[in-house]
Amino acid sequence: MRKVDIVGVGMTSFGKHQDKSFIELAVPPIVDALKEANMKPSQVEAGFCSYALAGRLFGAVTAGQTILWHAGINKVPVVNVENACTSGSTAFHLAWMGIALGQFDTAIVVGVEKMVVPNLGLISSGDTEIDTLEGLVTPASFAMRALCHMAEYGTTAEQLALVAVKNRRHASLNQLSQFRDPITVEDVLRSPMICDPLTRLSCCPNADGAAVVVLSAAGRSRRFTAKPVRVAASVLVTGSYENPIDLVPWETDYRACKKAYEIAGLGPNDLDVVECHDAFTISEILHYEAMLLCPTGEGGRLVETGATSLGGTIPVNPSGGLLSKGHPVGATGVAQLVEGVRQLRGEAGARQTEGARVFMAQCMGGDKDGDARSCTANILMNN
Amino acid sequence: MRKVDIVGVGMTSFGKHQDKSFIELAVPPIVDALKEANMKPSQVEAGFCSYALAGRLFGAVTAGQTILWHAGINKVPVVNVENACTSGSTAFHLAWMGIALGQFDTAIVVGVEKMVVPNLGLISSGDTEIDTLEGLVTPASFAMRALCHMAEYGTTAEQLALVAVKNRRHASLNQLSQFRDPITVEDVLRSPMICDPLTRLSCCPNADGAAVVVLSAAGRSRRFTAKPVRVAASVLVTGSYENPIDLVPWETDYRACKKAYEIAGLGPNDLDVVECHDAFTISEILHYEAMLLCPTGEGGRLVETGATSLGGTIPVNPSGGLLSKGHPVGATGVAQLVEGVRQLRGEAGARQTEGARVFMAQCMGGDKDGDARSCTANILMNN
Amino acid sequence: MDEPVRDVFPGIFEDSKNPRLIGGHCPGCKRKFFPKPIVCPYCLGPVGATPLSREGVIYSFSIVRIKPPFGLPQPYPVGLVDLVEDGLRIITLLDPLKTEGLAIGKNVHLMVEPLGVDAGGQTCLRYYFTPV
Amino acid sequence: MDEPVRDVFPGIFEDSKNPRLIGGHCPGCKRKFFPKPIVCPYCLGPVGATPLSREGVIYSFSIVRIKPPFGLPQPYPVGLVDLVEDGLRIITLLDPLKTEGLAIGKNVHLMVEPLGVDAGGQTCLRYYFTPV
Ligand SMILES: [Zn+2]
Ligand SMILES: [Zn+2]
Repeated sequence: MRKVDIVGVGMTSFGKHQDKSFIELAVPPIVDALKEANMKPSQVEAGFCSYALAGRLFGAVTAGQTILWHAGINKVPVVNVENACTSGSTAFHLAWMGIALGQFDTAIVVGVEKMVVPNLGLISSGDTEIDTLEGLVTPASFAMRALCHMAEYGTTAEQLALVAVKNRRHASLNQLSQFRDPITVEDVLRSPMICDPLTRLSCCPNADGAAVVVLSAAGRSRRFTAKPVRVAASVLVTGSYENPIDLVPWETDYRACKKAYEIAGLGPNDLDVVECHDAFTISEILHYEAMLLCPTGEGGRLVETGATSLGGTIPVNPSGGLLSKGHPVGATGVAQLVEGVRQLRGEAGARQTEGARVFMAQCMGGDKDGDARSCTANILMNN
Repeated sequence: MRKVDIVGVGMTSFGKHQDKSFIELAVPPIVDALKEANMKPSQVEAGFCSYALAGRLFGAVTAGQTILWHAGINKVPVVNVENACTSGSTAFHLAWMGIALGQFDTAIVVGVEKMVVPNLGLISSGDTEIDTLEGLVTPASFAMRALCHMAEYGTTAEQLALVAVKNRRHASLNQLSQFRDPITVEDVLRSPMICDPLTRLSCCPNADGAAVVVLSAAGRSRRFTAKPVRVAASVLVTGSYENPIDLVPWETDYRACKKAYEIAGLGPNDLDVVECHDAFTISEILHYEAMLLCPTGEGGRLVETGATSLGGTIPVNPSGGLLSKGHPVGATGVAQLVEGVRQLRGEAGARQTEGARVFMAQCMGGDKDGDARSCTANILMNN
Repeated sequence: MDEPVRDVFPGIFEDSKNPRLIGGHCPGCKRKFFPKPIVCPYCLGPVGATPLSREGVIYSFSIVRIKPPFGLPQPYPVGLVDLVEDGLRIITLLDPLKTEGLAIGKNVHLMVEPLGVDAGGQTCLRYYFTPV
Repeated sequence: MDEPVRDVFPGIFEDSKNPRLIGGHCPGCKRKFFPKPIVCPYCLGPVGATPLSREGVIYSFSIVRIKPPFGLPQPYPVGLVDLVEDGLRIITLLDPLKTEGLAIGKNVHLMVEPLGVDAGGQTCLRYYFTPV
């Protein structure tokens, strides 16, 4: 298996882009990423595009081909990928796989979503699924996880809120984040209740956004950039959906992260900086535990220690996370990798983790029977 | 690169399945395909599911994970693929790639679509694209190709109609086809005009349907079946979108087929039986030419000779094609491969091509600027 | 005469005086499921229909306070309920009139009543669990 | 006063007495495009706006007889038209009042009129080509 490097990245700000269509949103970060990689469009050998809602919202089909054409990429294989919140990280996984195994030498991954639209409605696991018909909205399934975590491990509402406070503090250092004004624990707790115990500020907002990663076989990556970032592991799994299933700990999450550590030959102590899927405050706490940043049940206390803040032992979501940036579903998983690359290159400005060498991105999506339908774990490192 | 075999197939009839949900439709052919392959669900190492419209119609996200869970497949990587009419053949391409390159040893491909619904509307290249807003419906773009072909090469309306007549005759031998009653050239010409010169019987109907293929690394395929079918080539390309573009000949189509022949080390004379993307009568004629079954411009005369009929030198669309079966978008590309496997195994019953050893499936989809956004060519053979 | 009110989803409960959810049972694996799967995911064999226990215990829950989907009341509670007899943990609506006093471990039992609308916007019968 | 009728898509034509389609022009590659792309697909450089020729030649066409989208007349013709001066072949609506006598090679010129509705269902201005 060949080694694979990321040689260029680009992303839009996340937020409202009312003046731009879904297609228009995606093109500038492709141009930026190709420039960074010093790569011509004709040197891109495959394209993977992820969007999860544009079919429903805009009747989009094969949109990746149109997007890539706008950036001069044609003739090569192009695949559109949908894997709920992991759409972007799944597209990345496929691009990585194709290069690692020798099918092509370069590839581009484009994640994009336009969600700040009047007709969005509630995002659920499918309009005709019984869970949905019985009232299971996405925040409720995470609220139930939060309640279990609180009951089982003594996690407090304040600890949950600290996740949002920390990520907003990080976001204040990230121009690309939708929300950047600092908030307090009180702000989080007093914001309107969405699904007990999760308040509005405990849930990630919607956003429009696009993010791009350009990959190359490691043997060629220095032709494109002086600062290639190595893909040390790329893992995609689906849920076990056992019944009865425990909401905490989250077996699928642990399984994905464990597999990534094994492939990379690394452990949690090797990580310098992390982005994880903080769709809700409780999510980040669960993901700490699955990534083995702390023992099961200790996630609430971990955020309290400051360990996961910038300047702490293992900063999590230096970008501000989904809680501050917002969550343009198809773009999210790619944007995490963009942040990782910038951290590893030392280009993260005021939110730089000093000397970061190893980064992990964890992403999850798609509810089913109390489990996730998809979970990805990608480890990047300097080399 | 490892060799890859198809070790099991399954499909529903194509047509109206009003009693079944999108999910329910997909599960029985998975069970059939696994049984055929004598493979346990736990032996399936990766899943690729294709659907192009279910997000729009049913709010489906990560539906492949749910479908595969119903057939006992969990924990492994699952990817949902959308590539317009080539969604299914793209999912197949990814599964083939992952096995060929050693990422996994077995994989399942599930193509499914439920389209016979009241709210379907017109399928276009995207609701907000200028071409769509200017009235370009899909049959019109093929009607324009037909007009060019008639003007440039003297192809007649009768020759176009013969494609539908031939495919319906084939369909009369296929219990899984939606329409099976023979039709005449007059029937085709006198059916209501859709887009001049294409009449209703010149256009494929909608359908619900699902089709499944199970793949294995060739080294292991005899554990699963006594009749493995080899994947000799799997090709995915996107359009060139050059402007001005010629509607005929169709460069993208030629390019995909040529690449497949090169990879397989075969040529058109080696083919025994073919399925191609006859969404419209003119399509099949164009695809004859791209597959080099005849010189450019001779497609209309080729169908007239009977060469592409069952019993002819190179039967095309023995299944009845999209024109008779209907076109459940996400399933179509997989169903072509199911027919190919049955032909190569000698299990096609009354529509069997005697001694078939080499099969090609050509599929195309997604209109953009007079080109296709995606084209696949897959060659299967006995070994 | 009025048309009978439809079920929120066909075939998932019996609406009698003592309503029962209809799950699946695999005679080979001896496993139960809710809802009834198309085939048994463990052995791919056929699955029979089986009525499930009316009595449950709350495993977890939340109260949904945002604008409700499917014409449900605002707020409404939703939960994961253990059907102890059946060894199943199922996602279910909880009694919208009893959002107070819900707790993990609380005993609940099954109700089927007209509540909200179905995916097509028609008034329908829904199952929910209410505190005992 | 009535609100002005919107364009079917923003920025793709000038609606004056002598309407012009607005394409893109890459100063680096000297290529023209319609519609104007976000960047030049050949060099990724910025693309300027440029008015295109009003005169075209039909490359191919069809008459759409099914239920029309966007409130267009039934039937309506659609075509690929060569803007010979610009070296572009573009997809366009043709004059719905002139479905007879269309032919490959026929000269056509650009019109902009209120015709049908936009993606939001509002009456809008559309461009089409009509036989000379
Ligand atoms: Zn069983
Ligand atoms: Zn240029």
